[in-house]
Amino acid sequence: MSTIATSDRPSLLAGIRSSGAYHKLLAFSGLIVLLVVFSLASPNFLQTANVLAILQATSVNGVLAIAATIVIITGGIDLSVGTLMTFCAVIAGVLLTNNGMPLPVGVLGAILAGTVSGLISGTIVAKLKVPPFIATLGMMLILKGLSLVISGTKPIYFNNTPGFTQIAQGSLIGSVIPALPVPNGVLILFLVAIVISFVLSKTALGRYTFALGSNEEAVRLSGVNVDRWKIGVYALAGSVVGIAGLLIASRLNSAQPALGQGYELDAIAAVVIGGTSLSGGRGTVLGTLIGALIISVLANGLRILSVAQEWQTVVTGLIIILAVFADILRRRKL
Amino acid sequence: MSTIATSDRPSLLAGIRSSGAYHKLLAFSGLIVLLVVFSLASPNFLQTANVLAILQATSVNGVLAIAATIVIITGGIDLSVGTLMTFCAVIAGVLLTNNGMPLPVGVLGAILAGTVSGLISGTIVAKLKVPPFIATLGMMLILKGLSLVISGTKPIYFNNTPGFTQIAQGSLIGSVIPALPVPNGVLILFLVAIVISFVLSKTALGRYTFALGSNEEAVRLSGVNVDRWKIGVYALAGSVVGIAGLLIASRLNSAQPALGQGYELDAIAAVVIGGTSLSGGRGTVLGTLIGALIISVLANGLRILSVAQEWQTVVTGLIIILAVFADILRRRKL
Amino acid sequence: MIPLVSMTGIDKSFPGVRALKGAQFELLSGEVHALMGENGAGKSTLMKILSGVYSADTGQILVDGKPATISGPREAQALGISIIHQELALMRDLTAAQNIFIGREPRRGFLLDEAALNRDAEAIFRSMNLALDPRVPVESLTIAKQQMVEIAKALSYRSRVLIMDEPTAALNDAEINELFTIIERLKAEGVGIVYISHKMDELKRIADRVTVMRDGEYVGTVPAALTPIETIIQMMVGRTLSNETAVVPDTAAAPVALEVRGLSRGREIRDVSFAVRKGEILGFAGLMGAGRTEVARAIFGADPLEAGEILVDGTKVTIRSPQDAVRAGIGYLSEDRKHFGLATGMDVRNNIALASLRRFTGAAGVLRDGAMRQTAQGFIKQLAIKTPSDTQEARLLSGGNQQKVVIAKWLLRDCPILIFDEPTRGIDIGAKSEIYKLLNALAAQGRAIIVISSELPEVLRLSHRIAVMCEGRLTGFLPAGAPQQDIMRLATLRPSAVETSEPNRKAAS
Amino acid sequence: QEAREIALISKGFQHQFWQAVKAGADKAGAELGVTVTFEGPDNETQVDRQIDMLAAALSRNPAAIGFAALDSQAATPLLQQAKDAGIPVIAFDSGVDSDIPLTTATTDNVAAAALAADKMAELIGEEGKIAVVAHDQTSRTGIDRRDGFVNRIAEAYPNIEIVSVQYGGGDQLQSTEITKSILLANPDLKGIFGTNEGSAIGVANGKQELNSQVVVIGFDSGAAQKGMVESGLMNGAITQNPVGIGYETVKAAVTALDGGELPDIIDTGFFYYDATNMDDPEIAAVLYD
Ligand SMILES: Nc1ncnc2c1ncn2[C@@H]1O[C@H](COP(=O)(O)OP(=O)(O)OP(=O)(O)O)[C@@H](O)[C@H]1O
Ligand SMILES: Nc1ncnc2c1ncn2[C@@H]1O[C@H](COP(=O)(O)OP(=O)(O)OP(=O)(O)O)[C@@H](O)[C@H]1O
Ligand SMILES: [Mg+2]
Ligand SMILES: [Mg+2]
Repeated sequence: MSTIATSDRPSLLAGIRSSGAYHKLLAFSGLIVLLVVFSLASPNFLQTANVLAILQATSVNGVLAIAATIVIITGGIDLSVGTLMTFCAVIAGVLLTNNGMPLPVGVLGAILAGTVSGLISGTIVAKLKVPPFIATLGMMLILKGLSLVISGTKPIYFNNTPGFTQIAQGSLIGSVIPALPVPNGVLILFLVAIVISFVLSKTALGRYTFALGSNEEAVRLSGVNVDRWKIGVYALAGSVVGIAGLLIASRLNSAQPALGQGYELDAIAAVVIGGTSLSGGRGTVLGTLIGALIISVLANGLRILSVAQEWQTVVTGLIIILAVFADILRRRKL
Repeated sequence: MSTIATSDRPSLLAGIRSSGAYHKLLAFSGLIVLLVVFSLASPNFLQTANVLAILQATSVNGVLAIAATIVIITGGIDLSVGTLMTFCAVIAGVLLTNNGMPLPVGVLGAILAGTVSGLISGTIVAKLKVPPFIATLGMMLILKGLSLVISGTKPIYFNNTPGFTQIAQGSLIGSVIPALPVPNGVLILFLVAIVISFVLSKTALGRYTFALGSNEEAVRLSGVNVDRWKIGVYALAGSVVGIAGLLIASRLNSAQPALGQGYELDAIAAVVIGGTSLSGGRGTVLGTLIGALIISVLANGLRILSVAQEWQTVVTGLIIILAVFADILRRRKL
Repeated sequence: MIPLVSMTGIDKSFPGVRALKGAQFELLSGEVHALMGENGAGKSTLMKILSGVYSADTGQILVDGKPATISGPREAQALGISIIHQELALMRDLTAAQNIFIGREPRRGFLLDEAALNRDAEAIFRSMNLALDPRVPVESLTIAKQQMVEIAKALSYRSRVLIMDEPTAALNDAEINELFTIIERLKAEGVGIVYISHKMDELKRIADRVTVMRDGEYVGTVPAALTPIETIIQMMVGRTLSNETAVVPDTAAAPVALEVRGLSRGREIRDVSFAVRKGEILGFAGLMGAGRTEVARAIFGADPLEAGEILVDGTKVTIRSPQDAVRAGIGYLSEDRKHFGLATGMDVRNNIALASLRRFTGAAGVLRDGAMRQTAQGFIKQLAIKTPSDTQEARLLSGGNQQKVVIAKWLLRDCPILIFDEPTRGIDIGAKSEIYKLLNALAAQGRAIIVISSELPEVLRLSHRIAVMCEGRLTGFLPAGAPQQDIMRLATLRPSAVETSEPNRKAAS
Repeated sequence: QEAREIALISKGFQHQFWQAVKAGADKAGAELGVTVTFEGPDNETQVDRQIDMLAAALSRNPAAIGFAALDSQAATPLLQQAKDAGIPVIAFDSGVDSDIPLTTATTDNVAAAALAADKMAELIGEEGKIAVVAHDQTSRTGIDRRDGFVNRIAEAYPNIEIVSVQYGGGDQLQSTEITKSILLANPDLKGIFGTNEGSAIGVANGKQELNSQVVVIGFDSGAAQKGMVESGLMNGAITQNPVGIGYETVKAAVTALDGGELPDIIDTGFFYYDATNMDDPEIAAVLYD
């Protein structure tokens, strides 16, 4: 970071701005290193089918991580993303299977369930001033229990809604370009990434998301209705989680009420590996996407190499630290 | 709260100081409410045996939470407490059972393993500048894998070390006052709480723990060797986790290598319920202890009342939010 | 004429502190009304009440003669009241323009109109003759420029009442001049301006009336032009202050305590060499961004160096961290107390002891809290730090008192070489002369002292010798009492951030 | 008079297998006029949580306890406490290494997994590469089923090679991803064994997502698995009789309370089912949704 005080030289500004882009590129290059290593180590790794498998494996965690990113940029945290995802899946199941509603109702219902839950979390944080960690920890447990209650502790299958598995498993791209059967789940991940990137950078909600994480008190002193925007942020995150719920339900062709807890850690890890700071104010969806990819590439690559599972865990831990450290080293050198 | 502005009257000072104590008392009163409600609802709840069961159930999470408290006060976080606990238990198992060492060696070995792991986490955070979330997430995975590797993915039993189960399950107090068979595990929890309280409030390490969480840069610019103290903090937390490892191993009379992941969340929850802020700079061991007790009282009470398990989860989530909210309300009123 | 604002009988208490006792204040439209008082007198608190940050315990506020309840910043804005806070309240990760228009972003339908946002911000900067790119993140700006952004933000509301809480604390002369031009213009437009400052000379230049507060109470209101400064100071501190000038001791024979040779780092520090003798106060003058802070931080090991060597008592020392520096006997008081000086969440006692914990560590690493308390209370008395007790959290102190706590920290650490970066920023006139006395006493005891200050009178009054910097270079040394023009000549080898020359101004408008 | 309480502490709660055990226990409870409570930790690693549950159950002074130990040794002191208080203990699912339980209602997991190995061998023609997606590396059932399967293959089928054993925690999605990577790393793979419901469904899912023709043998039942067996996506599966386990456990407890005699082991049995025999009344009775 240049510290020279002349501020009107465009070259300097350009330098600052492009250095941001460069940072992302660097996290990306960590990913590339992994890809290169694994493809040298195993001929199976870079096959189209495996690449698609990696992308497909990223879709659910990726969408969850994008939701977590939004909240983390405000300086908050959302521990409920995992069980909320399940809850939304169960709601879709109740609507479609138990009540025989048409597909769009189920889709909207799941997303709406996510939004409402986000509204509630946001209200608890903004109005009751309960720290986000506690508010979303509570919501995590509440939603986990409610999923079991609503589903009767049984999975709900979507066998009566034939189109449902197409949401994640079908391939729109594949039906046009048969050589590239990118599953819709992956498409949806990228779509969500683009939309949320856009919201964060181009709308008032996005602006306040960063502002809140940067200095909430200053935002309040500026006369902004901090509470309302904060609730909005959690609600947006909730609706993104609703999409993740649809994705996982579609992949499993069922709403599994017992699933979900523990997924929040993977999601938050993807966010942090992607360079978003837990103290708020900065972060990018692209970084999160790369973080999520690093996690799935690692898991896939180590499995492809048939590394013993206990060692997989060790190596994953090491590489997560190293990847972030390498990124820090490079930034320091800039 | 007195609002009179004369500033040098000792009574006022006393007032301010006791207001701190009053806060803790309030969190405590949340716990009391729970105790009263449960004992009214079930005659079995306040029986000595059940109270001891609750305390025993608190011991492991309580000690873990105290370790987490230390790190959180610096503004960091330690996700590795759960799997490190297991790792320390496995080390004790390897020393005592696989190598037939005498009991004290196993005890010291477990604590030392915790300290060394803490040193490593601390070094990664302080020297490599990797964010604590990532550093300890990595360590969490590494230790999880290593526990499986070292133990050969099998539990290690302590049948050859007869005294081992006494560490948590024996009762020194009970051998003196037979009517009060408080298990040693509970005694150890309180001992750890007292020692760490003392360290935090009366030693240089404790002072720097708070200072780091308050403004690390200011501490550095005061000429303090920030890195060394930070590493010290993580090492201290690690040795406390080592004690937790001994406690759980003694309770189960075995080192269970797969256990541990997920325990960090309960520990951190206890810390936050106890009023310690995740942004660092403030926190108390007493608060954490109360937080841990709230969690186990809730779990035990709902079980005693035979609440259906899915509803137990829902109610736990609700009460955690409410307990913290009530505390916030009362503080605001002060 | 109905006053724009009239506050009467305002009481406000915080836990342990009664900040305001029946305070009153009146503001007419088109006047600049200065609010004066010692650190902790309650100036900021009173203005925070007017701007909706705090609500008063009792008291009445009239706006345009009508009772007003101001329950939040929004309501204040709706009444046409805006404020520049003493402690900067910026969103560090946002750009200057985004900060200025937070909550009022121009939009096109659903979307933010970033182009319009930057255009509008640019226009405000231009009206302030400020050369600043609206797209820079404020985090990368100096405090001075951050202060300018705050001013721009306040101006952007086009309020009828504009409160400025120590707006010039971080500004240099050129920038202050520019601010005063803006104030004159607003005044002509009928805006009422509340002006809080500890710089007495500013009163005569812009204030119409002066209200003085002491210990949360109203002391009196006097016309600025007719009242001698001494009278105002007496109202503030309750006694008269003598106005001493520097007595320059002869230190030519004293041994050199600190010498630096060829310090360099990129364009920020270019080949800086100087020496300070024991017992000498070396003043550093220069414009904003001249690199004085950079040099100090580099000597102190807070930032890296590319080249150069540092000698303490004639021996070369390696300084890679502040710890090395303190060990070598160098202390550094930062210009940014909030970020680099105070552990804001800790109490006064621990902040004072922070750099010297070792001296309070007894057997087995246990701290001697009693000794710490005594020491802290000693400094509280010596520096007249206004705090209910030494266990008050530092962040709850008034700005000036926070600064005194940081000074106490370094006095306690007792380094033979002390670098003070803007030591009196936000400190009231009474305390200032106390600190001057203290610095002189420290020098008399044989310590080598470097004082960096953006206030020329301060540099002139304190220094035994003056070093002037510009663009990272040391452009020259001047003897004590050198004329201001000489300093300015050495300091302005390049224009400051604010363009003061007439042709530029025309070109901009 | 209040109904006697039989407290069942199981190894799990949310999974279909445990829900079926609960259903069987509830059924017996209704028939025999006792109150049944049922609890279990979130996953099979949480040994100490299960101990806390057992402790809380003991504090309620139940008439009898049913216990599926995650680790028998860890529970010994509490079981002793139950015995001292005169509360009969019935073990279920897997045995407790202790003489305190009066009987054990269980499935022989090793034998069941060996049956899966035989069926797998039969379906792939007794040669080729296969893999195992297990649900747990350290729990009793995880170890028994993995070892039962692996050892049987090693002993009886020299031409079959197990190329990979991986663990998905019984999480369907994770098991799906594991299956996909195994299939992609070993294009010539002939078969995969999934060691519990979540693992089996995950394996079948992975097979489907890759359009693979690999042979899949599962374990347990449940609506999804039944559907997959029916459609041929899963070639067949071993089912235990969880409803029977739950039913027998409660029944044994009541027998004990009434002073009746109990055998050492109540073997509730296991069965192999595929599309051809699913509707046999004997099989259909032990399949659960
Ligand atoms: N939030 C708070 N909590 C407790 N005490 C406070 C708080 N804010 C201000 N005070 C106290 O109120 C008194 C008045 O403070 P204020 O900030 O108004 O002083 P000031 O006149 O602006 O001083 P300065 O010139 O140093 O800025 C001080 O004693 C200060 O410590
Ligand atoms: N730690 C830091 N990180 C980033 N930038 C810094 C840091 N310290 C100083 N700077 C910047 O370096 C530049 C050089 O200014 P510096 O503060 O050294 O000048 P100065 O002569 O002390 O002026 P001022 O009167 O503003 O203090 C400024 O832009 C300043 O903000
Ligand atoms: Mg002030
Ligand atoms: Mg400076």
